[in-house]
Amino acid sequence: MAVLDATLDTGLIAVPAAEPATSRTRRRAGTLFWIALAWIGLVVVAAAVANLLPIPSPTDIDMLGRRAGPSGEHWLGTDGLGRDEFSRLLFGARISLGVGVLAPIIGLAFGGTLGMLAGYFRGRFETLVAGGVDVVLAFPPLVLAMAVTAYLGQSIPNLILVLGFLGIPAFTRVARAATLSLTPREFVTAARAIGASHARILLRELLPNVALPLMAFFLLGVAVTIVVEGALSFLGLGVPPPAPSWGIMIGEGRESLDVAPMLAFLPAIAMFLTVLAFNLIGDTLRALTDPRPGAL
Amino acid sequence: MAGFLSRRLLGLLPVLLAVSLLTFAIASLLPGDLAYVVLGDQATPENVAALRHDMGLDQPIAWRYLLWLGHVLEGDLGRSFRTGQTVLTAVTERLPVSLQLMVVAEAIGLLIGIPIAILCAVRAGGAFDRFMTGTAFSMLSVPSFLSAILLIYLFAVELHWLPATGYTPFLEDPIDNLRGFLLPAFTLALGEWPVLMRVLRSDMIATLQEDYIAMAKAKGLRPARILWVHALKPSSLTLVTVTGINIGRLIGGAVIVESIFALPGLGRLLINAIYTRDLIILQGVVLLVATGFVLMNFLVDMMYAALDPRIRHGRA
Amino acid sequence: MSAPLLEVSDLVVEYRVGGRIVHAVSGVSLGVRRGETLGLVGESGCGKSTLGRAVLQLTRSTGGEIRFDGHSLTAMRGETLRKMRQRVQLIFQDPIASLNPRRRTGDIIAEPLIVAGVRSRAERDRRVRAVMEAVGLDPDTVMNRLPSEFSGGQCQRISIARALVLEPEFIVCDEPVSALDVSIRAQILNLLEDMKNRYGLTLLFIAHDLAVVRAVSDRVAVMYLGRLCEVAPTDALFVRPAHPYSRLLLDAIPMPDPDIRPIEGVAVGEPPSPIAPPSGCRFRTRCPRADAICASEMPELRLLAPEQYVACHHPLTGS
Amino acid sequence: MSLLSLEGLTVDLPTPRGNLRAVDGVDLALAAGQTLGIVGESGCGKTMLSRAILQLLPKRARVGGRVMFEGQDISKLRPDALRRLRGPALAVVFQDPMTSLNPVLTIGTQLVETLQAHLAVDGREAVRRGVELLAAVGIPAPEQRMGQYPHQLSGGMRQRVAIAIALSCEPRLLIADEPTTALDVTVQAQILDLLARETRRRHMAMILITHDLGVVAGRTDEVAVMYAGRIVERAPTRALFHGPRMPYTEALLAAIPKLDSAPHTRLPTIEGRPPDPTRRMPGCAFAPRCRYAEGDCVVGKPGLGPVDAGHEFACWHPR
Repeated sequence: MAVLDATLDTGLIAVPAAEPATSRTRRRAGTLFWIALAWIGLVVVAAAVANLLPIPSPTDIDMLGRRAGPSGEHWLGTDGLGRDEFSRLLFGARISLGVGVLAPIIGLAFGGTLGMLAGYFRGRFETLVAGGVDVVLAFPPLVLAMAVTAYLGQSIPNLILVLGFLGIPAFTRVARAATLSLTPREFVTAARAIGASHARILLRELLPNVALPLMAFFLLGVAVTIVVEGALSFLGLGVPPPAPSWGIMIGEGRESLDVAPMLAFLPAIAMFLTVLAFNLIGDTLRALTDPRPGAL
Repeated sequence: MAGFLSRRLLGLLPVLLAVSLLTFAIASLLPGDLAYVVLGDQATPENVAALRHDMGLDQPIAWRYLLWLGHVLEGDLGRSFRTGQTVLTAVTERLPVSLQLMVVAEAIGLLIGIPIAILCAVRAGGAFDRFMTGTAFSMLSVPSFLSAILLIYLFAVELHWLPATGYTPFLEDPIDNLRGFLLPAFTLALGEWPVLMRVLRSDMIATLQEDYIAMAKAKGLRPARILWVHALKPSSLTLVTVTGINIGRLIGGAVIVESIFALPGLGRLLINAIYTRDLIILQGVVLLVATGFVLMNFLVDMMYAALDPRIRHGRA
Repeated sequence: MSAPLLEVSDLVVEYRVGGRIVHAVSGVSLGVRRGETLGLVGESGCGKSTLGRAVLQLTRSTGGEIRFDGHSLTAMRGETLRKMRQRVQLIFQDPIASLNPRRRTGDIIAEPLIVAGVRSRAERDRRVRAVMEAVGLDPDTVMNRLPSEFSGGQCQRISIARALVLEPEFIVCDEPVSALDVSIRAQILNLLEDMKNRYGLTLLFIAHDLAVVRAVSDRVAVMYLGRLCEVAPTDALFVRPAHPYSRLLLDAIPMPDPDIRPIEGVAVGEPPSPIAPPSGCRFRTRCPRADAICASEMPELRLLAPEQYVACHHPLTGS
Repeated sequence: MSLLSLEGLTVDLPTPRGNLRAVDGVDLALAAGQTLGIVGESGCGKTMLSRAILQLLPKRARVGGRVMFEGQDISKLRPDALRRLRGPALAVVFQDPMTSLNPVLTIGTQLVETLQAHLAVDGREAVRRGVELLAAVGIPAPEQRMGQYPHQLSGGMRQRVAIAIALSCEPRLLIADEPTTALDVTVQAQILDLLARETRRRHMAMILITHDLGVVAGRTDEVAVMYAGRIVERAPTRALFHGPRMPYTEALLAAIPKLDSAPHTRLPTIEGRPPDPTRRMPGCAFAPRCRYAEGDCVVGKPGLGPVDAGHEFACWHPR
């Protein structure tokens, strides 16, 4: 997932408009886009109504019915402690999605603001922000997240805070790069020429243009956060057990790969599809980022 | 060039200083008194106070930072209070394992990524391109711990071709060493090649649409020369950056992969330090890793200047 | 003769690029009279656009003073400056880049009114529609569209409408037609002339194309490498240019007339970098008349003929 | 036999908004050593036409008709054969030398590789000839320049380098696609002089593509005017400027501001703008903007018909 961070950084900042979308690939991306959206909708709904469904509790241990196959009672069987696999998948979605969406919001809010201010006002402030970003990015995010959660104590709010903080530099970079490329544009000069205040220029002229790349980046950020949360939980440093998280389930399933590979593969597939869906939507949005100058 | 180099080197100092400050802050400001950690649950307040005094924990924090920084600059990163090993020995023992893992992984990633990227860019929009970009995109959504499990399941559990875990030093048995490295390195490479491939592909496509490529064609140059000399060099700038940054970042992936495949590398050292709350080791390793990352970035910048004369001549 | 509406005295604009100082404008003095169009010509990098932006204090000047209607713009800060800017407006070269791609045309043109504090939505709407009609746009079809739906010529009309909506007294036109095709260019030039008459505007018209400047200007100022070479009434400048650089510019224009054989070898060299301008007269490195004094002494702008000022030690006289 | 002849050349580009016919049935012939100017506004298809001659169209483009060069259809040539033709037979100078020279390769490399690709010369000889070429196009200190990168040169110098590369293998036809649009007027004059001198000296044919009627007026033997993908008028230069027959040519000439007209004269305009090239229309593409259009103009497309002395035009109601 550390790998994905780099993708985000470079993929978005360096090459926003280079992709030549032939009409055919566009249309294909279109259908995939809707499938991805549908999948995310499904996961969200499943996570939202998980406790209303007539399914067993995700934390009820049944040492007699461990690693049972699918049955009427347990649709997808049970795990190594006899807990209902299907129920754990749904409740796991709740945690993975919750953390995955809330943490990047922190990054978006702080990083987006910081980046826009730095890109607009330039000067010492920008140097300071850019320097700070470089410093934080020098620490491998996973390592930093592990260290901090280990000491803050393992809890879901702590996890969200830490992952959110770690997202700030990346969001700052995106917002700053976008603002930097927009600020010298003549429509910003025009706004200054009519006497608009800095706040008005930032909110009215720049924000609508920075919002779309930031939004695209946010969706990619959700994907990355789900992966990082999964990795931390997989290592036992993320969501505290017995709460079901996809990462924890994969980690536990790994112990019984030889006898019950499905226990690892089911949450793995769920995570893969969700991450893929977020990546797809984010990438589609990214491709749309530059409004083409109209008529030929 | 010399001026450029010295300017860049000078710029490194504040960054490294900030890195050390942040490392120290993380280690000392987090809750959990080191003295309690060392002494365990049975500590009496007197014991704790005495130990705090011995460890200098009762000093003001700024002073403690300066003291620590002074030691660091002398090459003394401290000593684990659990194993008694100095940070430096612990790191030098494990660094080769992680380095080998990261370099092999990055090399595999480049080996897969570059040819695919070029083939895709040359026939952008074609069947091969669409298939490979789709594959790469999907691979980006597979976290390394997932591919690790998948690879173990396939090659160790089902096929029994390669060992699932275990490490043999290279000098003891090179073949076993490589066999042991194959799965973990491949795991990391599976996440690496799509990144490298996507970056190079889109840069290459952009470059191929430049006027100077049309010019090169109009000059009647051979396609191979156009591709390898005129297109690849200007397209490789982002690739160089990403490769450099990723070698540094692979340390994050190494933590997971090393712990899954039981490789005695830096990642394992780190994660053990976290599990056992071995602050001194943690602080030391984090500092070294971050410093390494900053230096890696510096190297990337230098590579950049070597590739792009415009940067060399100070027109960034 | 009335006092100048805009008075630029000894203006200096310098900025840093990569640690080196760019001497964009070096001591320019200029007056624009109420109701006239002053053309400002020169090649790229001569500082004409910087001068235009300094007039609105969008680029802060390093030295000298700019007075507008008696008030010193260079001394103004903050709120007073922002209020004053509403009396002076700017039209840009690139019609597409000068419009925010994510805002609708109606909002773009209404923006100056909002900033100026026109609260009533109905009042804003009325004035936006009026100015749209004035520049030849149909309010009902244009209002809710994005700039990307328009051609370059139409975007330039929107841009002009935005500049006019506050009914300013002075407009700096920074290469307003050089991004447009010939057939569209004439439309926009005519529109600018109409607007000037209708709103009683004073224009500073910046361009690199002498023929365009000729068509719209009462007087023309020629700039080279941050300094003024010549300021003269349009006819005088085009008929008997006094500065060798003015002469060179005129001779270099490709004429749309096959009977005028281009004179080969009229132009030599390219302008030096404004980072290290030559000593004395800045044009001397390319000037056929340059001698020792041109390198040692900077020529001052002096009166040569009625209303014709030239900064040259060896001005062209006669034809 | 003519050096180059286009026979019913069409270029179609698929776009998201439908098929775009960029070049619509162009017939054209050019004799050895002749200079032909192609004039048109942006979007008229002149650049696509030049790319079609050079066989440098984007992959998705579909080409119809024939491009005959010295008697063979080069659109049917195998890649190897085409490659041997480019350089020694066909060469090109693009609009912006900043983008047409590779930024990461030295000027020497870019010159020498061209020489070595086509002529049997060793490295030392290629370098010697490269230096010679740079000197020939008026670049001072050519030995030094060989080791420099494009960004270290001024715009005019870069375009000279691009010309040197194009001339290096003594082509029989040079296509200059807006070679001076990115340059200042005094530099433009020098580059146009250089091109004129070299075509004469080498008895090389040249197609000079531009949007500026002034550029072609004094420096071409023949001029073709393009509108909406078609050639609407073609004539010896003098005849075209003195007696344009097609209303578009006439209007275009009238819309240019003249250096000798009085200030504030209204320019004759061409109302409206060029048609959307993704929409096919049955009649003359200029009809909606034409002052003389009548009913039959929107029904059928006028063909390019010869009148006298090589003056041809496509119009139902010529002047």
